[in-house]
Amino acid sequence: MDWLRWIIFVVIILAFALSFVMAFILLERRIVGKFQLRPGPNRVGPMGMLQPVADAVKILLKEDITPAKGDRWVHRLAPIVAFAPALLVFAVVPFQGKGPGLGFSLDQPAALADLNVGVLYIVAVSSISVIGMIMAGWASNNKYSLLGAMRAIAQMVSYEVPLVLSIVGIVIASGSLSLNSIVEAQSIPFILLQPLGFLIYFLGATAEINRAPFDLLEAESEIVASYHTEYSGMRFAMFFLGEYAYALGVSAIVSVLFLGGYKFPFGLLPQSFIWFLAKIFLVFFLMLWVRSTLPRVRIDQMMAFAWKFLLPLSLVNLLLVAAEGVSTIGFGWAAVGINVILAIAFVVIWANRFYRVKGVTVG
Amino acid sequence: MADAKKPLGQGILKGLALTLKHFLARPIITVQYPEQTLVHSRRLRGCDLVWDPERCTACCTCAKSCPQGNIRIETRLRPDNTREAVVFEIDHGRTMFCGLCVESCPFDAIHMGKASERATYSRESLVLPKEKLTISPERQPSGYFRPQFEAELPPQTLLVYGGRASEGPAAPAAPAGPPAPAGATPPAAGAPKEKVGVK
Amino acid sequence: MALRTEPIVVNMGPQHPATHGVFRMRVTLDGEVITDLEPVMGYLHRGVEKLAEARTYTQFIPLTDRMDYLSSMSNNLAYVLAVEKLAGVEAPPRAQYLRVIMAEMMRISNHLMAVGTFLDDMGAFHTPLLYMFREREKLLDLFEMVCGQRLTYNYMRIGGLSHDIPPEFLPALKKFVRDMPGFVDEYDQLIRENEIVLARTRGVGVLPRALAINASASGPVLRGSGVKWDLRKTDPYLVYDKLEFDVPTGAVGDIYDRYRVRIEEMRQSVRILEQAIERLPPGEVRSDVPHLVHPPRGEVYGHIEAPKGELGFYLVSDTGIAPYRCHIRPPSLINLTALRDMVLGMKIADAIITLGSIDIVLGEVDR
Amino acid sequence: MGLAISFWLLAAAAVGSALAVVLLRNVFRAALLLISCFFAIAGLFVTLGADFLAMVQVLVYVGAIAVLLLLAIMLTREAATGSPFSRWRIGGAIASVALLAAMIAVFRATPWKVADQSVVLKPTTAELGARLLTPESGFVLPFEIASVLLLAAVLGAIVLVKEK
Repeated sequence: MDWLRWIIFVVIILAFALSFVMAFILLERRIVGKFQLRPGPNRVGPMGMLQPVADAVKILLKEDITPAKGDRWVHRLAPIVAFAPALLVFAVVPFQGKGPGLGFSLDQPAALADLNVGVLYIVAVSSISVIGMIMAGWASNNKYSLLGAMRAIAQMVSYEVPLVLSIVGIVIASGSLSLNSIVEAQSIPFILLQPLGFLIYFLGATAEINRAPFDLLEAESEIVASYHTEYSGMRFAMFFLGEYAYALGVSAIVSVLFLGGYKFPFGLLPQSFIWFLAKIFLVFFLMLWVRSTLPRVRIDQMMAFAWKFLLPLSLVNLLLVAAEGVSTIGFGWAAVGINVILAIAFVVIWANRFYRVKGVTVG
Repeated sequence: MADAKKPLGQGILKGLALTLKHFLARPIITVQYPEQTLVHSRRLRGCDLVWDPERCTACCTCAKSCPQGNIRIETRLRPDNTREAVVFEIDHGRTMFCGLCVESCPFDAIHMGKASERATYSRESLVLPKEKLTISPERQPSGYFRPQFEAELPPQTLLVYGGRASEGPAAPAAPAGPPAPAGATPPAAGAPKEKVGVK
Repeated sequence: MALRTEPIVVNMGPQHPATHGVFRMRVTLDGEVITDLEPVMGYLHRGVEKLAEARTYTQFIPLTDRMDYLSSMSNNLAYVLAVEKLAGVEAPPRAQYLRVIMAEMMRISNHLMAVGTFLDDMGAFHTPLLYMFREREKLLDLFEMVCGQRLTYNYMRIGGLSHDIPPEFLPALKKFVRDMPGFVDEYDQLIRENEIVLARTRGVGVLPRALAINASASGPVLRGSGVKWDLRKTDPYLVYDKLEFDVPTGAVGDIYDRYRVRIEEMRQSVRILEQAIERLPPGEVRSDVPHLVHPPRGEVYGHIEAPKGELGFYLVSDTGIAPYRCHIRPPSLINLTALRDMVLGMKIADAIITLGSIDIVLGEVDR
Repeated sequence: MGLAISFWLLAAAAVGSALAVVLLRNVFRAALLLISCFFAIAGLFVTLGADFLAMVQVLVYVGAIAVLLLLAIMLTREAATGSPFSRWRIGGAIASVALLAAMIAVFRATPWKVADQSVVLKPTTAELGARLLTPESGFVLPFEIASVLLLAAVLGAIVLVKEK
């Protein structure tokens, strides 16, 4: 009964995504608060756990405003276009693999659709959301929104390139585009096998979902709230939730691609979706940690970072992985040693070169 | 100036290490206000002015010293040739609590209050006539320019000492270097509400 | 078909998260590059100078609190020094030392706020700001202890101070002075060598030395441009000539230099505090000045090195109880005039942090 | 049955949005509808069992080309009120009719191979890769030429921008 399975998974994914997005909103505020020596929201419910609910209720009661001279229909559609891809990403994310796991056994991978082009699907779908941002920026008839949307385009188009190139390394190592096969292929987590790829993917993805230090898109000190300056109420909430849904999506994808998804590291414990969720939180914590420490980069620096730093490094990474694939080294522990050393060397050398060049970053 | 020769990325890593250290080791320094309160300064200029009709001779020095012209007094000659204030009115919505009236009063008849929670729903209710200006349990004078009150008030809690009182031998020796944890840890939900000091 | 691009005119403010109040900038942008910037001010104009003419000399002191509300004590000090000069009175030695202590505490507090909000403008999501607020709160506690309020102190009086300090003040201040260098080190660890901060601030918003002098800039903005000009040294008032401290200066005049100057000034202020506490003489804190001062006919300009720069009060007396004319030289306003020159050709994000690095308070700019 | 329904729905969506692209005055909305047209075509690829092609269609056309198109429109003044080139309307019409005629002629001349009725959904990626990159298939040279061409284009773009 395929359709029954689909319905069940749609429900699971919706419940998973929405509850995790709520949890992320709360966690972000609590964890960043802890980083800043304050407790964060702790008023509503036990330990502030109902804060997202209170926020949601408040935001739903707000008036839904459309700018008088804006493009009405585009303005209304934009949040939907921006939000929907965030949920679509989870369609191919495997929560648990085939076979026995912690607690129960499955006869096929626990994903809505284990697409054999899963990686491509994720890249394709996540590139859609920028259209929602552009629509919002355009339709708001607001200069901040327009500037934000233009930044969004520049950012998305630039970071897509190293992002995809770093995924190609994974695809070469695992020999498949299906996320489940990628997880299965990770007897050694790919973060060890391709540390450079992980770095590039993590930085690129941080930029793609507009999180610090690449949160230029919503640099509130510069362009107020960027493309959602003119949004309020429910429609603003969709942008807001969408952002966290992307953060969740990226955490999930990083866990799947680099951290071994639902597998416990080195197979010490049976596979389970619990490890997957734990890894998601770990990646998200990393993002929060970075966010609460680093200031924002400037737009030209960000573009330079994508094109002059990440892109060459991702090409190097690709070359390295391909060379290992065709040579006798393969993808074992020997490759781990070589890659870790080479990754550190490349990053240090290239970073020095990138940073010290006059006119690139230091004026 | 930062040294350009230092290995790259170490600045970011140092910052990350510091925030992680704070995340893991440092207690929360904010005071959870409704549950915890810090004791104010003994000289607090709270959002109150307290008037003592017994001592007031209706000399109007306070009204003259007020930069805002905010104290309204109408006086009357008593049969015994002294004066009394028939009307003594202060608009608490307009005063800036500079304390000049308290400072200038020759008979210690007007004091700063030590209350700090005086929100109301209407501006009109902030205009206090003389009946409402007198000392009452919730309108206590503070020690501002009134050493006789100052001595009786509890010592201020200071964040320099981690939210403890400002004097006495109990003031803890300073651990060298940063930082002084301040305030108690926030109460977990459901924990009994803790009162630091008095309101 | 000729390719031509049209500049966008973006109106930033008066309600904008990064303008530190109700400041407005009309920015002409070519893409992200600023081709023109026109500051528009006056949204917080309250006519403080005119109000002074309708107040006695003493009554005006609380109003000076409300100019630069982040360094009220320095405003008090500048004003009372000007009035004292006009009336020919002098504060007793203890009051002079206490005024130095207050002014330096105020400088630390103001610089903490300035650097914190400037990093906030840079997008450092409040973490440095909150670390700095931790110390600022301690200072505000101490201010509350001496004068009863945390923001609008109204502590200085003509001929001294309103009160002496309470006995528990000095131990607490000593503890603060002992701890503070460690905290400054902590801020340095967090941001000083951060590559993003360096990339954002070095060579950005440069105010060349000559321009800084011509624009009559003062305070950290001037010293960041490499001019060793500090009224505490060049025109000493109070007891600053008896205290040892250095005047930190920058080299290039960029945002990074201004930020470093502020951080170094905090260290110097701690030094001054240490010495002032040590030498604090006993005695009166208020000389015998009547409540209503009648200064002789004349005019006077009194200035101090406020945390933001040279804060001057120009007062004219017609022997009445109120100044005949009062004019204020606010450091924020004068420093702000150099903003346009600093940001032309920069990116819009640079303009924001340049504004942050000037450290303005709109209460003072518009008065 | 399901495939047929989705085919007709997607085809209608594709044609409808394509028509809207041409007929709408508001260029920005036209571009948005172009995106929906791309999506419909990606859907058509899926119904044909070309999953890889569908994903690439979304990735390249929606994620890159359409986005750049929107950027160009956003940088254009008065985009909402229509094209400033309307005076070339007649020439445009002639050119499009000629193009349409040529395409119809080519369609009619091509000997189309018709697949058997049952479309089997099986992974195509590996096969595509093999077709493109194995010597037997004979596409290696065109593939490499295409990549050299792209490289040349990239370099050309850099040279053009570099002048200042």
